Amino acid sequence: GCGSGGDSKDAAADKGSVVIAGSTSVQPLSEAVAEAYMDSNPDVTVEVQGGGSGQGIKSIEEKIADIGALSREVKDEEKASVADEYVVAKDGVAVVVNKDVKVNDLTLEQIKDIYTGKIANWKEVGGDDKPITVVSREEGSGTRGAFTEITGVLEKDDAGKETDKTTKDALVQPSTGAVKKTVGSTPDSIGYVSLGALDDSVKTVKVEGIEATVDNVLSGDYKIQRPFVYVVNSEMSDTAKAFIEYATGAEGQKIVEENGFIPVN
Amino acid sequence: MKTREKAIEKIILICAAVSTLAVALITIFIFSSGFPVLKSYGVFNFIFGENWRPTGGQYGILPLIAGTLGVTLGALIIGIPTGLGCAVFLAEMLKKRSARLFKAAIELLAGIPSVVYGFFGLAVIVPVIREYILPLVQKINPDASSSGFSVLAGAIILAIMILPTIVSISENSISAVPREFREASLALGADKRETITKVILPAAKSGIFSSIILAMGRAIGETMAVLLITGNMAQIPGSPLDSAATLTGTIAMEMSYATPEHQSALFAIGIILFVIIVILNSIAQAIMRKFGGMTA
Amino acid sequence: MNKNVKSKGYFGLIGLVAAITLGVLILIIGFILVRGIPNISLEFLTDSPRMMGKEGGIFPVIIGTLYVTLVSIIIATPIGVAAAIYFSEYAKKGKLINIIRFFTEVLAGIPSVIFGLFGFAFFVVFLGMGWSVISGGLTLSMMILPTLIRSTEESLKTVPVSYREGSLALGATKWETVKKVVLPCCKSGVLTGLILGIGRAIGETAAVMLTVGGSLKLPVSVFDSTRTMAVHLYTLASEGLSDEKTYATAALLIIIVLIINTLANYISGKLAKE
Amino acid sequence: MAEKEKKFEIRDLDLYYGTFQALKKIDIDIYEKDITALIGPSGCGKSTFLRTLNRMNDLVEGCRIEGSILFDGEDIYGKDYDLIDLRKRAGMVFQKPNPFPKTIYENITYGPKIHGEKNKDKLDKIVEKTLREVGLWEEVKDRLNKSAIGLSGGQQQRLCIARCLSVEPEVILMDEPTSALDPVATTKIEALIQELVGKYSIIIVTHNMQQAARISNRTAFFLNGEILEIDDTEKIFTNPSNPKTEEYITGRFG
Amino acid sequence: MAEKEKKFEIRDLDLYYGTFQALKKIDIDIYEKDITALIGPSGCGKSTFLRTLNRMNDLVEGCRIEGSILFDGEDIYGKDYDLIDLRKRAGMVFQKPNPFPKTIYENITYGPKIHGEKNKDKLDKIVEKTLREVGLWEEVKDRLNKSAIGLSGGQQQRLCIARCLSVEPEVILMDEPTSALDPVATTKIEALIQELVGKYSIIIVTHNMQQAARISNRTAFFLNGEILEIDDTEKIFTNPSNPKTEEYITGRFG
Ligand SMILES: Nc1ncnc2c1ncn2[C@@H]1O[C@H](COP(=O)(O)OP(=O)(O)OP(=O)(O)O)[C@@H](O)[C@H]1O
Ligand SMILES: Nc1ncnc2c1ncn2[C@@H]1O[C@H](COP(=O)(O)OP(=O)(O)OP(=O)(O)O)[C@@H](O)[C@H]1O
Ligand SMILES: [Mg+2]
Ligand SMILES: [Mg+2]
Ligand SMILES: O=P([O-])([O-])[O-]
Repeated sequence: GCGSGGDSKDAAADKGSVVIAGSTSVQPLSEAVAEAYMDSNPDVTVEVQGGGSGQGIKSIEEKIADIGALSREVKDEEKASVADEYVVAKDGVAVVVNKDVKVNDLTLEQIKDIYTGKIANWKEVGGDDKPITVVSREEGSGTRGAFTEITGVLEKDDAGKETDKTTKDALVQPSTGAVKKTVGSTPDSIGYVSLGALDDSVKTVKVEGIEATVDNVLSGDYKIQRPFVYVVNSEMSDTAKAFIEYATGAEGQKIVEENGFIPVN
Repeated sequence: MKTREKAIEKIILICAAVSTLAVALITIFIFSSGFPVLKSYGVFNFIFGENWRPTGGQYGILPLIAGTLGVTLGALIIGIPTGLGCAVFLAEMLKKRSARLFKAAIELLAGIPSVVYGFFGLAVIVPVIREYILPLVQKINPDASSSGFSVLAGAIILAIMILPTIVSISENSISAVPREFREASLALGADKRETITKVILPAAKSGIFSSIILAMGRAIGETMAVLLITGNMAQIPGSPLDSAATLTGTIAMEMSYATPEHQSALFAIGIILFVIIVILNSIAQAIMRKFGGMTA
Repeated sequence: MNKNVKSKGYFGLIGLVAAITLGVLILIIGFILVRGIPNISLEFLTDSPRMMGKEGGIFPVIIGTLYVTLVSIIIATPIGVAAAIYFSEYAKKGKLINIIRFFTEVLAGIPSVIFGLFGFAFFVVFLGMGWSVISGGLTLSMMILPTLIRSTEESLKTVPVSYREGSLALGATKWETVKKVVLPCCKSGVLTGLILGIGRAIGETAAVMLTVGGSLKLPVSVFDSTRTMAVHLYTLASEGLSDEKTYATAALLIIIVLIINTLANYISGKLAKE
Repeated sequence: MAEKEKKFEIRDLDLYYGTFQALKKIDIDIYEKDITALIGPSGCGKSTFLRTLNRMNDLVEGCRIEGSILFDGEDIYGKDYDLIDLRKRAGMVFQKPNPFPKTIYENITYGPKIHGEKNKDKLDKIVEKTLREVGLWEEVKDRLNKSAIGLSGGQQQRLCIARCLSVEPEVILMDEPTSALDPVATTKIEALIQELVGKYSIIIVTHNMQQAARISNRTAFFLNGEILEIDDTEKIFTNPSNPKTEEYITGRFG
Repeated sequence: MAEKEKKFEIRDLDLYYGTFQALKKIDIDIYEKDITALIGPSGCGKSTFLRTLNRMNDLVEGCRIEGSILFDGEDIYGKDYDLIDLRKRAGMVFQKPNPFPKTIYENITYGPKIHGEKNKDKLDKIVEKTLREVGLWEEVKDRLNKSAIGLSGGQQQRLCIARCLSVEPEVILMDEPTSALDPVATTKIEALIQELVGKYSIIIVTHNMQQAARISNRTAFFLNGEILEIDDTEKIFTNPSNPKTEEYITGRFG
């Protein structure tokens, strides 16, 4: 949820600097918002650092950043370091295949079976008789977290213990760009990428008949999505607060939408 | 004069100490960060476990060790002869001017970021392996299959990346061999090849050896490029055409999103890596001593 | 004769290897330049990135790159060369030196992420330097030390003892001997180490990202955060933001490395003449 | 003398180091089974001349040659000339002793091994024989496997002579081979040279007039890159036709 | 002779290269303003001995010394001894010429510059003076800025002598300084040595008996690492007390 309102134009808030650190997936979006924010508040500088979601948590712990950026939800063991969290955007995760794949539509069940290795040939889901090359993201990736959870690749037993059942035969790529390049150039391959990064180098398939679009994610029809989260520690400055308000506010959300991500407010 | 000399010696000593201190600090850092997981999970389980599923709490790195050794050895097997060949070519066969140009070009390779190598590998090497090398292999073994993301691809890209180190440092050493030795050999009726292999290379062996050690370090430590083209499957590769994950690649790939325990496990990989480097270096030193020792 | 055939084979093979290397070299550099150069424009060189780097240029990033590289080289060169001199000229040959040298080599095999994490924990957090040019410069200098030390040391070894004897016999001190006779014979070794080190520093991503940060501001002081081209390139490529800008950045980086290497060669040539 | 065959015929030889002309219009014949001494003041071009005969100067950057050198009638600077063969047949002892940074044993066996000798016994024999010939055997027989770099100056020089003999060349080019030797060792080497000349042709650079007079049949006097006089040694030392030669030989030169 | 001051006093000197003993119980005094010649067969330890006097053997790995060497009364192997000062005061000409890979001019000015001479005129003067003394000036005056590596063997040797003189040492240690020189150049160097001895002490290793007889006042005869005999040169060459010495001098040795 969003912090309490308050006057964003008070004297302390439109001066000084804000440092954001964390997920490289959120980084470009943060930069775009920061750019716009600095245009309207010339006395504020917003610096955006990368490093990864884990680094985001660490940075606010060590108090070297004002805001930590995560491309996933805050995990239970991290809750202690986080005073407050704000979802600034949502990102749809599109399922993509190589252009030579004839399949256009997959169910969540089929996707799960493909990723757990149960289905290994395209003919089993209505395509050519070709073995499927599965491309996934690395362990710990926010994208992978959302994808495996929603498709059921991540199995929860009764005790609540989670196991990621992704087939060991999956190629693992460390970033959205790498997955896109891999799927684009490897015949018969399937992968999943952030909605904001989609282009025509790969073919996007419908999931349960629903196309991966901003609108469908917004409406909730398209199921595979994850949040972009800003986290802060207990010593949030007014400047940082003002920036978060801007990002979650109307102007910020417009930028979110312009960049192919899904606004939350 | 004497005090100045003493002062300079002190300064030089301090510089040497600083570089040593750097090693010590980073060693302490790795060990202290990685030790908890090693202790709780068990060193044996950690090293010989065959399952790497950190989100599921399984930290077995045997497949990663296998992948690392495969890719590194592959890179050395391709890179060392190529690099030495180039060094000999530059020092002995090329005119000075062209040699300088060639060397400068090879040194350019050192400045290209690994991501670029990675994407180059994705765009060129992986498809080439899938479309040209695989069919060749299939003529011998019809069951062979490969997506192109493979140990071989990693080895090739690494071999290219370590070339500047091997070529530059070896070439320096070869060029520094005094002309007298060359003359003595030629005057005995040795041809150029014999002079090179029997007199010049042995005389330059210390430098060549150093270049190989450094290159090996680079090969093991390199991450980003390998990461993009080996497929990162945490399975023990059965052939060079299989996909594999490496220790360093896994660290680089997962560190940024890891939770605290997962992160500690990644540091524990760092410890193992440290030990592996120490072992490989020792082996290399031993081999070198066998070859007649390093020139003092 | 038989021997002749062997020789022909040997040099043929070496020539072939060199030709292949040259081919690969041209392929890689060509691959990048051909895709990159058409996208380099004046705007690209002088503007700041906009729209997540999809638009605009990379001016502050160029400056950041040069800044970080320069700082790391300035720190690493004297320390590396001095350490090499210590190891080869001053240190008594013995176990301890061998062990130290051995571990310096081990340093060469530590993956750069770990350097990054170390730099983050030590320089950025512990010493309170923050994400900054200096944190990154220090981290990178640690990374390039092994290459610099080893390359210099190897060169020092090739200088004949008789030169040292000649100088010492004239009453020169050890340091004078090293400075005026030995080192001038080693400039190619120092230069090689330096060029390889510059390459490593300029092309490094992970270590820099964690210690220099990724700010797009023009850095002024060494305590400012900035972004290097390699990091920018990494973000562009791995988030799949813009192929054009990615290749343009890569091409520009190669051109910059080329310029720096040429400059280093030139300066060392100048120094040698003095 | 005239019945002897010509081994080398040098015609109109000019040699330049960059712009500096080190040899000028050298024109001389070297006979088979004959000892030719080259004498002349320091820097006059003796070493340079010697090094053109086995084309060792090819290695010196900026060194350029004009004229022709025939070895057994063939032009050694000709396009298709077999350089390896030339150097095998014309062995050289350098002015500065240059042993390889290898063991004493390896220094001597290097040449024979290169030319295909693999038999350990034969190699051992060659080592002992050549080291005995140069009078080094007794001094080093217990340290054949130690580095040759640890030898004294004179020992290194003798080792280099032994190394040259190990491949049994037809011509031996010696550049001041006894400069670092004491009288006894020198006598030994001179005796060796006189023994060898039955089989080989020898060209020796020396700055020792007595040595030239003692061992050579013909002597060439170099000055400033030119050969001022070449003749039978006896003639040169008793009745030189050029006054400069006389001045030099009697030590009144300069 | 006896009135002359002792410059070096060497007592009970043993020297080992690893396990090999190269010098055995050397016990000898070197006098000021005196020329001492060291003679003996190749490999007997002359160079080794000379190199202990300015502690040049410190650079040889595995070299170990026992006994004492006093220079002007001070033990040069003492703990606090100023090595730099020793080497400045005891200059050395090496057996193998070792010019720096620098220009001829830089080779000569290297020493004076090290010791603080910055005045260009003075340096120029030193260059000309020392090169003239060794008889090299005329040969190289037009190429002072060319590399010394391009000099002939004898030229390099003379350059190294000039380089040694450039710092005006008190003692000059010469290891076969004329081995690569022709008679004329040798005469010149010998005359120089005799001129220098008015100011300096000179120790010269030579394998040329005539040279030892001609220029030295005292002569030491080395054999197998020992000094067999040391005495006035005249005595040694006319009436040696050790039969071995006589055998060696007359060339009947071995
Ligand atoms: N660095 C070394 N390591 C081992 N042995 C050595 C070393 N230097 C010299 N020797 C040995 O010590 C002995 C004395 O050597 P030294 O150079 O003093 O002889 P020298 O009298 O100068 O002979 P020469 O007239 O041939 O120069 C020789 O037997 C030599 O082989
Ligand atoms: N590499 C070179 N570059 C330039 N000049 C050279 C080179 N080598 C020799 N010279 C010059 O050529 C001339 C002849 O040299 P060379 O070595 O033939 O003399 P030398 O007769 O052997 O003298 P020495 O008796 O002193 O050895 C000398 O003036 C020398 O300085
Ligand atoms: Mg000569
Ligand atoms: Mg000697
Ligand atoms: O946003 P990611 O964690 O999948 O890179």
